[in-house]
This record gives sequence, C-alpha cells and structure tokens, in this order.
Amino acid sequence: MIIDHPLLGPRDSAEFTYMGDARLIDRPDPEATDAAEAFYDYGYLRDNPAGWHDELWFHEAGDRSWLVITRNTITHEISKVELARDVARARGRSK
Amino acid sequence: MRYSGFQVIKQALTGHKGWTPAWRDPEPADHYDVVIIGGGGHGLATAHYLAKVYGNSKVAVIEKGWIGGGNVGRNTTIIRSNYLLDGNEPFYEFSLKLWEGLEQDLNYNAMISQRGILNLIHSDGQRDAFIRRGNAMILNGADAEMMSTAQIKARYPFLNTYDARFPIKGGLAQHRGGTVRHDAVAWGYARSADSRGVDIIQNCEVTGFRIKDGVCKGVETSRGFIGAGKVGCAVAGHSGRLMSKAGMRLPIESHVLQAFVSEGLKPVLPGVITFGAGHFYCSQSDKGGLVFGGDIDGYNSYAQRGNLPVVEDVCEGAMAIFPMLGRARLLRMWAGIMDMSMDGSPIIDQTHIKGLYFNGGWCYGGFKATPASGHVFAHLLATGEPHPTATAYRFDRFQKGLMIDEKGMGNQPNLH
Amino acid sequence: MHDLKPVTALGEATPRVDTIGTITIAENDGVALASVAARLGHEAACKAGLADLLGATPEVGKAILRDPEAGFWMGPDQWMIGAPRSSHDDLADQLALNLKEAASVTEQSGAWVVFDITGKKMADLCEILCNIPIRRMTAGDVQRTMIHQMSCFVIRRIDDDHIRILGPRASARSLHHALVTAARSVG
Amino acid sequence: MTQPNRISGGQINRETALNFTFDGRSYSGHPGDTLASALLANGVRLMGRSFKYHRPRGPLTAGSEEPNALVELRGGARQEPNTRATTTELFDGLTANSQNRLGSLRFDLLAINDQLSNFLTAGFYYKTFMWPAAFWEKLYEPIIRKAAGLGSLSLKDDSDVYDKGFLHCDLLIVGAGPAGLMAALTAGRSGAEVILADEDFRMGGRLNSETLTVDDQAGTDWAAAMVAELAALPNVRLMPRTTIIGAFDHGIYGAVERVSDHLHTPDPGKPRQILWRIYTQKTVLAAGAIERPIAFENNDRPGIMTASALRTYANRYGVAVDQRAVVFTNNADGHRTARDLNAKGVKVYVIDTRHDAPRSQDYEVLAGATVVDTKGRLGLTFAEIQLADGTARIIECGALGVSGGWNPNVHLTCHQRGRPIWNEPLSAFVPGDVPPGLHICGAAQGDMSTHGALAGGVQAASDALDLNGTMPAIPQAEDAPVEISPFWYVEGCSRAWLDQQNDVTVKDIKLSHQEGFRSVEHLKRYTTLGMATDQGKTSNMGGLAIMAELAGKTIPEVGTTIFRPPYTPVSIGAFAGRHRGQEFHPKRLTPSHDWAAEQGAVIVEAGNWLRAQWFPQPGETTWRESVDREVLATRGSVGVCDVTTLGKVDVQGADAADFLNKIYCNGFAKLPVGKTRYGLMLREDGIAMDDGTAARLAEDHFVVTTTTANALPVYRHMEFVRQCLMPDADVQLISTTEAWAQFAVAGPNSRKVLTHLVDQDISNDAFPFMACANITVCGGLRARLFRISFSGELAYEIAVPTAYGDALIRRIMDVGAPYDITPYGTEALSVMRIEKGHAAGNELNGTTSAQNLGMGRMVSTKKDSIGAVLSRRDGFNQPDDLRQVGIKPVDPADKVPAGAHLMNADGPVDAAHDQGYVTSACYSPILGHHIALGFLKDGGNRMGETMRLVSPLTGVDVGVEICSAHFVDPDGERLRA
Repeated sequence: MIIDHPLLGPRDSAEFTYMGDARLIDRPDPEATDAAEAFYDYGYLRDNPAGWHDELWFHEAGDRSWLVITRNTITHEISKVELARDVARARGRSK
Repeated sequence: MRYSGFQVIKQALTGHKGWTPAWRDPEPADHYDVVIIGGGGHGLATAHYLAKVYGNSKVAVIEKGWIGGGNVGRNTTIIRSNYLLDGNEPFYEFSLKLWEGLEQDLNYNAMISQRGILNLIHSDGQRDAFIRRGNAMILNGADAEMMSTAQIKARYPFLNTYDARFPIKGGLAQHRGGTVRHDAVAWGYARSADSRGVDIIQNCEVTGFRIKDGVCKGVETSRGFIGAGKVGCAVAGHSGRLMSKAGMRLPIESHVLQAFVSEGLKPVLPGVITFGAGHFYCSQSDKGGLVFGGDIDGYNSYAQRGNLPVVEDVCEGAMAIFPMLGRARLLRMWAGIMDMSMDGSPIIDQTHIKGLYFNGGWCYGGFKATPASGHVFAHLLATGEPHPTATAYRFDRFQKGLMIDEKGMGNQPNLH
Repeated sequence: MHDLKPVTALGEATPRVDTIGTITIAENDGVALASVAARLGHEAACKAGLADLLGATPEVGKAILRDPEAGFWMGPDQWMIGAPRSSHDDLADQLALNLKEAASVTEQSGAWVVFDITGKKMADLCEILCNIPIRRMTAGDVQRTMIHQMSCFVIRRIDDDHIRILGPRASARSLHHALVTAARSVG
Repeated sequence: MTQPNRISGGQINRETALNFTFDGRSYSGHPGDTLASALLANGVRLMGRSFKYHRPRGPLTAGSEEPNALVELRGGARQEPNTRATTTELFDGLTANSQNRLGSLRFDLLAINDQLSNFLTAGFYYKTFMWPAAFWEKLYEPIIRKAAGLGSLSLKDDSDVYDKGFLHCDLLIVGAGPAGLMAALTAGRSGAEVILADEDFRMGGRLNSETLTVDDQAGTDWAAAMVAELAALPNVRLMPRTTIIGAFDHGIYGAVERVSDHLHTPDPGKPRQILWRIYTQKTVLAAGAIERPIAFENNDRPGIMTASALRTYANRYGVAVDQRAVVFTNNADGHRTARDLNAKGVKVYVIDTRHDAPRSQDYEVLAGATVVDTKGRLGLTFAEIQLADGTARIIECGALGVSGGWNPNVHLTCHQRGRPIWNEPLSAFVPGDVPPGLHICGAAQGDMSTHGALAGGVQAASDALDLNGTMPAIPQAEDAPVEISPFWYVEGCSRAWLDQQNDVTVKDIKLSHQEGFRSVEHLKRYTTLGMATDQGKTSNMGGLAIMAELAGKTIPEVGTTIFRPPYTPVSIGAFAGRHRGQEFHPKRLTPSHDWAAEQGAVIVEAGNWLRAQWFPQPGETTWRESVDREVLATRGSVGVCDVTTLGKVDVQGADAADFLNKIYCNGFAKLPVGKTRYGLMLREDGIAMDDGTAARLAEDHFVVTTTTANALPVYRHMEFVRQCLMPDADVQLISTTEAWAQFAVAGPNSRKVLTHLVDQDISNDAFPFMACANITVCGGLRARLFRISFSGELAYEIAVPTAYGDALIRRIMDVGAPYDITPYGTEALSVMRIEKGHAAGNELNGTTSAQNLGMGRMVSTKKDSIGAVLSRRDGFNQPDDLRQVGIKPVDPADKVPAGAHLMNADGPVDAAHDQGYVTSACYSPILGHHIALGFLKDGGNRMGETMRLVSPLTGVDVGVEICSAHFVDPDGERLRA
C-alpha cells in the first residue's frame, strides 16, 4: 500500500508500523467514576468496520510521525491522511 | 451411502452411477431448535456434534455462500496442540484427540497426517520458553519432545545449520501434530451432519437477528425469517460484521493472513516445521506442494488479499533455514480474514442476549481447533454450560483482567 | 586534550574506499552530526537560528548543502545538522549554545556511518537497494528509507552521480556489504 | 546433428548451433529457440508425464501457460524442477531431464495408474483408505506421498543470488505485443516515464508468431523496429524477460526479471533474477489472450496442442511438429493456423465443428465434424474423426492443433478480487472490475484483431495518462472479426482432458456434479481442476462450461474463476533476495566487537546485535568455567561489559518530567538533577512492558534506557504518548542508542579503575549511588557516567561517543590491569542479575504485571500513568497471583532449570495442580549451587516452602526451596559502597 504522508507525500506502507483504531487517541479520563469500564472499552472493544476505518500508523522508517489514516478495509483505498498530533489536538487532548 | 474401498471398487465397476450428492440442498424450514450461522469448519462441526453427541437434529447451518469457502478452505492445514497456557492447552489437546478419530467418526478420509510439527529454537531464552511450553503440554496429557540440532538435522539434512544468521539450537517437537486435507474437513462434517438430518442451507445470508425483550428469536435471512430456539454464530473473520447486527462490539479486529503454495515437488519435508527467528512455517501436502505461511499483514482488512512485504518476509524466512528452496517456485498466494482477538485466544460464550451464542476470535488458530470448537460449542448450545476444556473462553475475561495471552503481546490484535 | 583514538564506523583507522566498476563507495568519517528539535512554542526561533546557520531552514524532505555546516529535515520540527568533524567536534554543544531554549539538541556523531557513493551507475545501484525514486530526485533531496532492513537517510548531492547515505553505525559493516554487493550486481 | 522437423523461416539464428541434452541425449538448436521448440525441431514430442495417471505428454502451448512440458532444468545446485520447456530460452550446454516418472520417460512404471484410472476418479481418496484406521499413516499415505509432486529439488543450497529492487514510473505497460508497443510509443512520445515489460525474451507478442503484416512490413519486423524506436527514448525502460507477477494495492506491481536464466551461469556478482517492486501511477494491461483447447477423447497425446502453438512453432521457430497436421477448431482463427502450416508445406486437414465452416482451396475442411479419439502410445499417430453425417474417418497425423477460441488474459485484473464478466460474442470472460489505475487494451480486453490491438494500445495509453494532442498514427493491419461458435467438448467423450497436468477429465466434472460439488469453488477443490502450475489458464473454462451444461445454467451463473498472484510461479529465492544466510538480517556490532573478537570471545545473537557471550581463557574447557570465573572476578575485584545495546532515548523539553510520569508507573517528577531512577513501564492493559532507568542530566533533559530487545517498541510507544496523548507537551525525543558506546564497570574496585579515566571527582560523596553526570575522560573527551548496577556490585556505566568505544575499552583494560579487570559477557551478566534478583526478558515476558514482579506498590496511585487503571482489575489482584520468587535446590547438586514447573511437594503432578514455573536459572559461583527465578502462586507467602520442580520434557524432578529472589547482597550494601 501507499500512504500519502501529509508532509512527505506518497510512501510505501512497509515503512510504517500499524497500531489500530484511531480511537486509541481518545484515552479516557482516569479520574472519572466509570474509569474502569471506560478503559475496558477503550482497551478492548473495537468497531472493526468493514469499510472506512480511522487508524493509527507510525512512520517508523521515516519521520517518526504517528498518522491517522482513513482507509477502507474492504478495498484498502485511503481517503485521508493526517498527522495524529493534529488530530489529537483537534480532539482536545491538549490540556 | 457408506464410503469404503469396497464401495469405490463397486462403483468403478458399475460406471460410477451410484454416487449420490454428499449432502442435500434443502429449503429452510420455518423453525429449528438451533440455527448455526456459518457453514465453515466450525459451524458444520458444531452441527455434526449437536446431532451425533447431543442428539439434536433439528438444526440448520446457514451459509451465505458455499460451505467450506471461508478459512477452512484457505489455510495451511496444520493441526497441533502445542500451547502453553492452561486456558488453551486442554482445549487444543481435546481437539487433537478428536482429529485422531475423525475419519472413522465421519466416514470421510480427511487425510489426517500426523507427521509431526517442529518449532525451531534459536536462542537460550527461546529454549527456556519452549521447555516451559513442552512441560505444560506434557502436564496436560499431550506429547512433546525436545530435539537436539543433530536429531533435527537427521530429519532435515538440508537445514541451514552452518551459515545461519540465527543458529538453530534445537527444537520442540510434537509428533502427533501434522496436517489435514482442509476442504475434506468441511465436506466430511457437512456430509455427516446432513446424514443425521441437519439442514445445510447454502446461499442464504443472514441480514439481521430478531431480538425481542433481550431474547433472540431467530434470524432474518436473504431467504426469509428462520426461527430458532438458539442461534450460534461461527463466522470467524466476519464476527464483527455479524455481531454488529445484534448491536454488539467485540474484542476482535479482522486482519488479513496470507498463505502460499509452491509447485508440486517430490517429497522433501517430512513434517511441519516452523522458523523461530522469522516468520515462516511450512509443510508439504500429499500432492507435493509446499504449503507455507508467516505473519499477518498487520492491518485491519476484509479484502482477502495481501501485499508483497509479507510474501517477501516469508520467503526470506524460507531461504534462511532452507537455502535449497531457492529454485522452488511459489505457485499461488491467497489470503483469509482472521478474527484477531485482543489476547490471541478465542471466545466461545453466550452473549448478553438470551439465546444468542458466539464462537469466534480464532486468530490464526482456527483450523486446528475445528473439531473441538464444534464439540464444545455444541456442548454450550445443548447444555447452556461451557465444556470443561473451554471454560476460559469467556467474553468477560477482558473486563476482569484474565486474558489468555500465549504470545504476551497484550491488547493489540495484530501482534498476536 | 584527550588521547583516545577514534576508529571509523567500519572499525578501521582510516576511512575505506571501494571502487567497483564505475561505482565508488567511500566511507566519510569526517562528519560531526547533531539533531535539533524545536521546543514547543519556540519553533520560529529555532528555525530562525537554523536559518542563521545554514542560510535557510531545510524544508520537508530537503537538505541545505553548504559548507561548513549543512543540514536536513528529519521530522516535524526536527533537523539533522552536520559539519566537518575536524572543526566541529563539539557541534552539539555549539548548536545548543546558539539555539538556547529554542531547541533540544542531541549529539548524533556516533550514531551514524556515512558513505559517499559516486559513479554513473549510482541510480541503478539505488534501485536495487532502496525504495526511493532516485531518478526523480534532485540535488538537496533527502529521503529516509530502508536499505536491507537498515534505516538510512539518502541525500542527493550536488554532483549528478553522487549520493550520501547515512546509516546506523552499529550496522556499518552490513550496510557496507550491501552497498558493495549491489555495486557488483549493477556492475 | 540434424533437426528433422526444422523448416524454413522463423526468428532463430541458424548460423549458431546450441548444443543441449534432454534425458542425457544430445541435440542441437539455435539462438531464438526455446527448449520446447528445439526438441520439437529434433522430432521429440514426448517431454513429460502427467501428475496422476502418468500419461505421456508433450507441449500443449508455446508459452508460459504450459501445463505439460515441464522439465528439471540444469543440474546440481542449479536444478530447477517444473521448468516450462516452452519458455526456457535455449543456451549452449543446457541440460534438462524429464520428471515425474519411475523408470524412463518412455517406460514409466507408474503409468499403471492410467490402467487403474477408473478407480482413481475425482475425490476417490476421500472415500477410502479408512480401514483399518492405523493403515492410513502406515501404509496408504506413504504410498500416496511417494507418488506426490512433479519435479524434484536437488536439496542443495541454491548457488545463485537474487536481487530485489524498486522502480518508479508514470505508466507501466504489461505486454509488448502490438497493443503494448503502441501504448509505449504513445506514452513515450508524451514524455511520461514508461516501463514496458514482457515475459518473453523477444518483444512483439503474437506478431512474432504470425504471418500478419503491419504497415506492409512483416509483423515481427514492425515490432523489432518499434522496439528499436522505443529503446531510443530516454524515458522508456524496456524490460524483456520480465514477468509482471501481481497487481498489489495502490499501483504497486510485482515483477520478476530473469537476468541470467538464459545464460549457462550468471556472470560473477550478477543475480539470477531480480524481484522488482514497480510503483506506477497508471498501468496498461496488454497481456493478450490465451487460446483454449476443446475436450475430446484422448486429447492429451504428445503432438496435440493448441492450434496457435502449432502456428508459433512453425512461424516463430521454424518447426513443423509433423508434416501431417490436423486442426480442430470451432472458430475462424483455427483456419489461420491451417493456412500458415499449409504455406510451410505441411499437409493440413481442418476439422471445424461449424457446419458452415469456410472452405479452402489449399487444404481439406471437414465442416460439422469432430475429433472423437486419437491413437499413439507415446505420441499422436492417428486422429479419429466423426464427420457431419455421422460416419467415421481416420486421419494419419503427428500434430493436432486445437482451437476452442481465445480467452482474454485477465489474470492481473483479478488480483484485487475483481471478477471477470462474460462476453457472449467472444464466448469468453473479459475483465470486469479492475484494480484502480489499470487500463486494458488489445486481446486482453477482447479486441482480438491486430488493428484492434494497435488502436487499443494508443487509446489505453492516452486514457491512462489523460493525453491530448497528436497521437501516433495507427498502422495498417488486419481487422478480422471474431467468428466463433462455442464448442467445449465432444459429445460422449469421457477420458477427455481438461486440466492436463492434474489429469482432470470430463468424466471427473460429471462425477463432481453428480456428488453435489457444483459451485466453481467446490468443483475446483473436489477435482483439483485449475490447481496445477498453470492456475488453470487452459483448463478452467472447459470445466466451467461443462458444469454449466450439467447444471442447466449459463457459464456466468455457474461462476467465474479468478486468478491469484503470481501470474506465473516465482522462485522463492527471488522473493528472498539477498536476505539469506548471514545476510538474513543486518548485524549490529557493539563498539567493542573487534576488541572482543581479538580476545577470542564467543559471540551470541541478541536480536540483530552480536554480543560477547563469554571470554574463554586458555585451559578453560567448558563455558561454565569461563562464566564462573568472570562472575567471581567481577564480584571479587572488577569486571567490564559492553552494554551499548541497551536502548537509549534522549528526552528533552520543559515537560519531560511530566512525560516520564506518564510512561512509567512510578514517579519521576521529583527526581533531582544528577540522579538516576529505575522505572517500570506498563502497557495500557496493565502488563509490564519494559524496564530501565531514567537519568536526569538537567531539569529539562533525561536519558531513558530500555532493554535491548524492546528499544524499538518502547520508542514507538513513547512517540505515541507524546504525539497522540500529550500533543501539546513540550517534549522532544530522539534515539541515541548507537550514538554512545557504553560500558558497565562493576565490582568493588570499579571506582578505582574509573578514577584513572574520569577527569572529575567520583568519590562516593561526590558521585553517590544512582548519580549521573556529563563528564570528561582521558583528558577531555566528553562522556557520561551513571552509577547504576545490574550486577548488584558497586558499578558504573560509562559512555563515550561511539567512535571512541574501541579506544575506551582498550584503555579500561589497561588501567584496570592492576586490579585484574576481567571482561565479562552476557552469560556472566545474566548470572549476576539472577543472583541479584533483577527481572529481565524472561520475567518481563508480556504476561506479567507489576504485581507479579513484586513491584505492585510501584504503581503510583498519586498520578495517572499508562496502564495504571487496567492494572487494578480483579484478575491482577487475586490472592493466589503469581509472584516472583527465588528458587534453590534442596540438594545443592541439583539443577533448577528454566522452563520447569513448580508443584506442591506432596500434590499430584499435572496441569491442574501447577503452581508456577522457573523463568531464569543459572549456577551461582558465589553460592556454589544452582539458583533460579520464577513465578509462584501466592509466592510472597511461601518463603521457605519445599516444593517439587518438574520438567518432564527434559527429565527433571527435584526438590526445591522457595526463597527471596535476592540471593546476593539483599540489603544493597555493595551498591552504595
């Protein structure tokens, strides 16, 4: 596969390491009263869609950016690639 | 019709006119005691054991395509019970024992071939881990043997023990491991279940579950509603897709695993062998093809096809231990969808919806598990209780922190 | 002055040069290296500091090929700076001093082996070594890529037939072997 | 040597003779020949045996779709089984042998299977060999396995090398026939970067096999001129002998270039083959079409082949397979073969299934007739014809060309699971859904005429590249329509071969239908149709058509067959490239590697690192002697060990301490500058991930160490936390593992040794336990010093820039000489850490929690850290949880080996009563007996308990005592000395 890196342009996916669902960015609040349940959900349950999937890839053999890639799990088509740091900021992880 | 050598001769002499379809092609009934979704190895085995062991023949297996077309029809055919953890080993050993009597049980020759499986060892740390595993196997009543490099070399004289980047320091063998003609497993179970009255309904896709007040009443299908006392799902690879129709999210991701076969070659490999310093395992089929594989591609996929990096990685492993394979040719590559679970072990359990049961999360261990999976799932469906060898395969183990993690990779499915 | 004698990444007293057919593979032992990462909120100051040093801040995927200091982009807000070891053995300290709180500087001199590869079949050599579009690259283009499982930077230098490869120093011999083997292969 | 069947013409160089042998007999051919054409020229039709029935076989085709003429090419370590004679380029000195025979090719003893074929029908093995049960493994299967396979491997290491490479282009064109050549010209003139690849050694495709003209030139000459023109374009790369093997995601194509296969041996340093990964924006598929046979009784004899193959041998190679030939066809193209053969002086008969078949002045056409049987034990001698009126006629012939129509070569279009669609006028499948960016033209698309190919090539290139402006003119060429009347098999035939290699006959398809295996997938799997080395290129359609007829369905209703990569089988060596033997993975050498080698150190692999395992001294005969000495010397005085391999990450920034607080379960915020702290890192699921130290060199600067094995995953994890979980923290990370040469100097005299090196005061007061600092050594070389200990002794780790590592180890040995400083390797390192009770990889095995490791209390509850929440789950906090313990033998002479399981002294020995296991074990030279670390249920409360340690696998059953894991200096006094 080829990942169109937002900074570097098209790069072979073999340069990247896959982690999984981009919801892993949304780490729950450990102080919340339902933290145990929330972390179980965060850690273990997945939508696992047959279709579009936001997922985390690490440019291990490249610039060491984590990326959020929107990829179709049926066709492998990639429709969007963003720096995970930007996504994390947009999702309010900066505190 | 009973299959036998005599029957083959008799039919040959009478123009093969007497052979009948291996299973019927029935219309679905309105209601069954048990509807099993998924006409793969596990679903068909479940039906066979429900009918044969638990005496329930009001059973239907519904399959969206053709039976045996999923992972039972596209794997590397290996059977073994060389597991480490208590949650797994008794189950897989139960499975291996069922394999050992399967041909007679089914009256179908699935060519179970116990030519052994050998895991190569390349470091002291790996040896320690394999000794622990071998002991766990023996303590669970399975067989295991530590083989020296010299013993291995005698069996595989062409093994690279002289110029290896990661020297071979021995191996853990399970001589009862081996291979099975995979398609025949599906067909054998189907034929047996059918002969006991189970309806095998092909080209029937489940479009939804009919759930009322937390109770599953049956399934909506492309051929209409089919009522059921209990519904068992055995569609590994597609578990997430199916269970989402019941509103469930699972501790499972779907991943692609590739496998490969070479051109037909005169026999060179006596048994199954796995490389311990890379991703490569291999056996040779009764037809002569080297059947081999390695790691999953590593990304979520339902595409049933993989990419080159894994092909290369696997062949590098092949050349690392068998440099004589350089001129053997890879004939075909294919890929299946794996239910990769969060701890690398399966789930066989009731769901929170009454009457709805789940069997999945097989990662790439599903084929060898087929008989036991069917047996214990039949047990669960018939009795409502988990089979003694499968008590650990619960949904709530993740919530409770009781994972069954053979590889120690944690909650990242693509690492299992 | 200390009295310890360095060795090259290939473990020798002097840098090695191999000529195979038209290709020359020369270890370049004379480069001091340091990475510079901008501190959060100080990106502009960091870039300005680098621009002072190099004439400009290297853009994504680019190097500034310049004497005595040169530099290339490594990652978001991160650059690798190189300079002659003879004059800049304490490159990291100098950079830290210059950039102050604008950047985190880390010495990298020991982490890399540097090979200069020249010759008219340089591009053929690259094609069997790594996944970079070498024929489309122009002077100053930099790509991080895998060469036989080793993570390397490939920098297209000013001369048309010249690339510089920075590879992991501990694997210098494996990398050298890969380069020499590839050179023989493309002949 | 004469070549009796060699006729005039063809693209061979008759001026040069190439000598070769087949089954030990010498023959000669010419440059331009394939092995098959040369053998046919020499009158050899019999080239192989079929898989199951061992039927005599000759070539069915003249291309890579060949199922029959497979040979063992070359010998010794270069022996290459299953090699298609039809694509093997002849070279001088070529040797080939026939395969899959018992005895000689002519008298194959296993041909008995053919006599028994009535018993060996499709799937017969599923129904028998079950009684008695034990006989399957002992008798039946061994017999079956003996007959398995086709060719044989030499079992010698492949002596050739392979390269792998990457190419980038705008347009990849697959196939250099008329369509591909025109596409290349169109794209090439536009300035695009073009790769034109063809599996053949001569570009031109079918033009080389035809007598057609293009622009009044012979087709083959036109093609040669076109190739020359393309070669002159700098932006066009011509790749003959290059097979595109697969269409992978996002425009990545796999290709195999056969660099040296046409040579006797590769030139020095040159690869046999190169696996190319081609990255292209767009692709034009111009792979042509493959002619399919018709099934009739005994249609598999040597001499029977596709009509187009007969034509190719005549036109391209100057070979008449026989002077008397029959063409059996259902379409107009078969007549082209007849015309060409007739023109070459071959006596030709055309058997055309169509009642309205066109007549000829030059040869006899039997319209509405069929071939109903053939004769000839080792090669065709007679064809038996049933005429339109039902009467029979026997025709003597040695060649029979069959044309059942042409199948567009859709292989690559299926690689992303696109399904071909049925085209009624062609009676063939044409490409359906195709991979993105793929454009198809010529016969591959169903445009069967030369004009269609030429025009289609221009169109496809122009479409693919979105070109405007002037296109190349379309040369003049024939534009004959396809005239075909579908005809799949001769009625009443039974032993009529569909899959010739796997011996699948019409009868087998009927049986498959009868037994309910009616879907394509079931049919293929039950009969093995299409599972041969040609992936069914010549056989699948026939099988499908017959199944359709039996099932009363149309062909597309029965299903389509899709192809999977690779297009043709690929050497495993090519996929592996250089990564074999010592080059399987790169090596990482420590800075002291050369020095250690000089000392005669035994080297061990640690991941990709090579490390000194121990340093044998003269007189030492076992590794234990060396290791014991190294341990005792270190604990007694001082030892030195290269620890460069530990991962090192530079963590800087204002929020560095907060960041460490997040990744480590224990606290780092209050660590003073100049101090180091042990840290335990959990995964988010609460399991221990890694451990190491973090040294605070400045308020905003830490150096974190990881274990050797986990350096990469830990770094990745740290970047995840930094970028995804703390995106606005001021933290910068970079790995510095290889930047520093780091040595552990350990033992009571370690300080004395270092005093000779370090330029600063390192007295206990100035540099206490867990201190760290930037220092200088040997008069000014910048260095780092950490007072940390893995061995439990007074110890330091000292780091200098890597280039000075070699000098430093030599200097350490020099200045340490008065203290008898002893280098130690990973074994002694391991012994000392076990003696000290430090967890390492065997304990941090991915399933153990902080609690298991006895570090549960380290998980801070005052702050959030990765893994903290999920480590509080019930399963992590059971009363009988595993706890790390020490284990020693009751009898000091006993070993307590790793991997053994702990059992209650008086309880049963089985899995249900398993109490725990040994993770790490060694002989402790200090204590004078073996010791071990392990995990034991409720281990914290079982100190002093006597248990049974069993390893049935290795024959161990000993009594052990549970003890503290800290065997040496439990209070840590030595560390602080």
